[in-house]
Amino acid sequence: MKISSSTERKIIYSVLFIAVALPLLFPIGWKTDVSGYTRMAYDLIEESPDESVVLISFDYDPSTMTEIQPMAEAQIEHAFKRNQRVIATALWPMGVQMAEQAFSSVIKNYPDKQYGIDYVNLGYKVGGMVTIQAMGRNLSEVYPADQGGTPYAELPMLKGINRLKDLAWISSLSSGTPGLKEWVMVAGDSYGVPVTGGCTAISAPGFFPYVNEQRQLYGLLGGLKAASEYEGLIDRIGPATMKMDAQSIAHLLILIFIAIGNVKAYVSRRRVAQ
Amino acid sequence: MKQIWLVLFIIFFVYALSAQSLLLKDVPWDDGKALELHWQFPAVPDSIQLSMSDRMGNPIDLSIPLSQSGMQVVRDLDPGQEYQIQATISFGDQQTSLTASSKTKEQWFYMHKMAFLILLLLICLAIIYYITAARHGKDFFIRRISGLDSMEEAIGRATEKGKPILFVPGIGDLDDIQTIASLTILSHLAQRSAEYNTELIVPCRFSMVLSAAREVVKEAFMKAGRLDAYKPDNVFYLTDDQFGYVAGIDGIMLREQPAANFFLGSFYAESLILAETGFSTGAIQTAGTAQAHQLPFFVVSCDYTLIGEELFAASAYLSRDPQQLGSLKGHDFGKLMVILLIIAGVILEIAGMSNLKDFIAGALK
Amino acid sequence: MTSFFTTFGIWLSALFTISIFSFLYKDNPLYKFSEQVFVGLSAAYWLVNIIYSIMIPNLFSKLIGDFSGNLILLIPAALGLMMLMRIHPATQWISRYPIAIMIGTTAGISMLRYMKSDILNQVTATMINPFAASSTGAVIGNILLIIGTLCGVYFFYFSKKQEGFFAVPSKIGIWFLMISFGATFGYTVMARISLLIGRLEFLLGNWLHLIK
Amino acid sequence: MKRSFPLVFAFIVGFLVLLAEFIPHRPFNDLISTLENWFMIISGFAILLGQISLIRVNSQIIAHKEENWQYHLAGMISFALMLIFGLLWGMREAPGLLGSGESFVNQMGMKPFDYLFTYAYMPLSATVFSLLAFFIASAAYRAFIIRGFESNLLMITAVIVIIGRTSIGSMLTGWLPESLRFWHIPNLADFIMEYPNTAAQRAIMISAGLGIVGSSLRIILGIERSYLGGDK
Repeated sequence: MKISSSTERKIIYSVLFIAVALPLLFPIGWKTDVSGYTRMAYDLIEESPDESVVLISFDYDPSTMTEIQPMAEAQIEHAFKRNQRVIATALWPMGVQMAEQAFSSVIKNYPDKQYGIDYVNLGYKVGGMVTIQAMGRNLSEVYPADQGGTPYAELPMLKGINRLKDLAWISSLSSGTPGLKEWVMVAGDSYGVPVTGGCTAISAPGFFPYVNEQRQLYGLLGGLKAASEYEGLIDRIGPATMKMDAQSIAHLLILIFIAIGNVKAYVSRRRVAQ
Repeated sequence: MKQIWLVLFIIFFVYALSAQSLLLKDVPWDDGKALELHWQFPAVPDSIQLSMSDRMGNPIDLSIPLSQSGMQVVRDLDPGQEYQIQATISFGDQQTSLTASSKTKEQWFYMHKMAFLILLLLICLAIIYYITAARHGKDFFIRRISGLDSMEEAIGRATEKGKPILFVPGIGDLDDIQTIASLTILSHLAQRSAEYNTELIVPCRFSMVLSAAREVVKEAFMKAGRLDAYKPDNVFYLTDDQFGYVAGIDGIMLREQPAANFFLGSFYAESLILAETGFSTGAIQTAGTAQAHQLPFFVVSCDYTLIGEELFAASAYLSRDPQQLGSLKGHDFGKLMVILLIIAGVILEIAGMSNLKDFIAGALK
Repeated sequence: MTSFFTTFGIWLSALFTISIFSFLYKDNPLYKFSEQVFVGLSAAYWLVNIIYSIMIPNLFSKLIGDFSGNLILLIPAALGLMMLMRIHPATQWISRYPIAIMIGTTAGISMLRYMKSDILNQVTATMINPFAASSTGAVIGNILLIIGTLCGVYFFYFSKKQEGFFAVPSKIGIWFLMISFGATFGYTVMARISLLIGRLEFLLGNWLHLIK
Repeated sequence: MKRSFPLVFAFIVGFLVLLAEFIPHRPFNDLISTLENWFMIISGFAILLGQISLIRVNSQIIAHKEENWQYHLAGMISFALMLIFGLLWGMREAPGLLGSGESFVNQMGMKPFDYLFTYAYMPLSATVFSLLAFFIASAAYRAFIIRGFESNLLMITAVIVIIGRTSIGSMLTGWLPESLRFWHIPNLADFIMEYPNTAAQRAIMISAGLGIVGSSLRIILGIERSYLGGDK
């Protein structure tokens, strides 16, 4: 039997489509282990004092929101739980919309949290590393006003917060440049503010060297799996947890594809040898 | 005996009482915007009232924890100013007041950045030295890059089969150094293929890359003395769109069945599609990129892969351009330094000495 | 009750999602159309955001609010306008000044930050006593970490012929790189699958209401 | 002349940044602080420039009726639509030239600009990269063939990580006794990430970092000047 390569491709595409769709329609509810990196990020937020002001930078766009949006929601919820006040910023213009969506989804469970007192959305600034460095000197110079045009000085929760050093922790949710790397380099290594963060699974392996005893990075959430682990740690049944079954099945399928492909290649190589 | 204990106790108590102090001093090696406040009390006080002000009498917000001794840094002060503190400390119904004053001073160097400065200077000087030396005609040794071995093999195979060679200069624009490195390698490849009279196809994503690539290939054909064989249409623009570009190359690979594919330059998500199609056509594949995320896909589906810096090294190796060569040697100096530092550091750590580590980390007191 | 606009919006999203997926079958007009719409929307989004997030608060508001106090901002504004001169070939050379300032600043800052974070701090993070770890696993891990880093850096050292003894660390370095590429491979598979799950969840849930 | 002055500018600015890192004394910090704010504004213009040239390229394609010009026309129409919506009624909290478009917000639930973002931009952006899941699946079957020791090493690691980062990994070896916990697949995956992967990534980081230090130095010293573009 000889299948043309384009048919072969289409079969593979269909199988993957079904394999992902089925567990979404009929959830299984498998449990997963929590990795050390996720726990480290969790501990940083858990151990920061009440009432402290923290910053989450939304450095991603809708293309990776499936992976990163759950982290944003989980971290905001965790900060709210610990009574910390959250500043949202963005190094990517689309990040502002992502921040808005994340807040509006978490706020449903925390109706008493008020804009300006418990959280603010300062919005997007261009410039990446240079801009973070400027924030380290003076936040209000970089952000003269929030999204709606309210001056920096008139936002109650920002009183006494003049520069990055005044924050308890910074988390960069990042899917590229500028993002977590720039925050680690400037806010972490240069200004000494604890930095944690989340990124797409693709960039995660490249960030692990920063998680070391120099504390360049406090833990790391890498991809949807880490987001679901985090949701587990703060007892939240969130969007990431609901997708893990589909993720597991798809991984299994990819492995099966690799196995079949290798067997096929082995057989055809032997045939050639004979 | 009891009396001796009593006397000792009184002496100790008096000493402890006299030990109460409040000290304000400049933070050393800084921008003159902070002072250190040190305090030492005979016991944990019941309350502390602090008032701090500058010379004009403007108050400055300050509070310290109720503890027997400690240190706190007061920030956001003005450099070169005199500041004073008045403290009223009460133990039960007993009250003491203390004062302290000091002036902020700004210095000309951050002492904790000494190692940073020294090492940065060393690396920079090495790079400058090697570039200058290379420009003055000194030829430096660079080891053979094994990924480049494919070039002869690829040309050989293509000539034998009468099929073309496909060269993809990545999806970066001309401002990406990976694209520049890729074009340097293209120049070499074009020259060899001109010598062997093998067709070379170069699809480009950006118009800037296109004109640069045409220039490079034409020059290479000229060098090989085969300008007559140069076909400008073999170096062409495909599309600006990332996936459209890859789909186009896919089509070329399936239609033309090139004997060898070169994917050199900056690649993103599309690397996998290229490598897969190329693999299925059975071509000899050579890939190279500094994009660490994409390397795995190239490694599993290509015969040769230039990993990260190897791309730049290959470019310097082939071009012998003094600037590239000199920089590469300078970076090599840095790598050697890193290796030696790590080895020394690990040995010292095992021996229980962390001076070197602290010095580099800027934590040495 | 969901409004007409919400329902319409979800159908629009579904249409765009499916048009992009149609590329899997083959490159077709619907895909090309959606793709150009994406490019157009993205450009407009950037433009509008630059105006509202940078130009207005950091430049115009300051100048309008307190012109004499912010006179110095006229310099970056002028440099910015010089940047726009790049559009026309005849005036292109003017844009070299703002570009030089931007590139110079970026070069200075990246040099410092990469030196500190990616070189010095990585060196000190590798200066560890491997035997100080609590478990056997961690001791082995730390030894691997030191050897792997050293051999990995050596792999990228181009000034020495890698023959005989000198080929050994380079070989070990490649092994470590391969393990790391394997990990990246695994993580990439994970990431791509996650994105697909996100889209299918939208199609099956928000659009078709099949997910409870 | 047209080239050497900008090079001097780049040198001065770059050198100032370097000095300010090591000198706490005035006026360096204030200078750099000003420079950083200027940088932000100039970058804003640079992005404007990028978008403007994109429009120019597209309108040329449309004007010359080049291949696929109709699609580019559709792109430009959506560009104009989004831009006009944004300028007239603003986005999110920020009001536009005609105020905040309350009547739209009442009807559509959000401003027209945000509506286009949510229902057109977002699905498009999110879907493009999800295509890669399919490509990976097909490449897994057709191209990820093990050949030789090094690619074996790569594939074995990949398999451990792919299994280890799912629930299946947790279940597969969840029965292992406490003494053998190291071999539990999720733990094994964590071990790989923490040690060998970190070592290799650190090596890549160090050598790439040296490359960046080198190229920055060349830019500041004016040896590298290709960024100025134009004539050679």
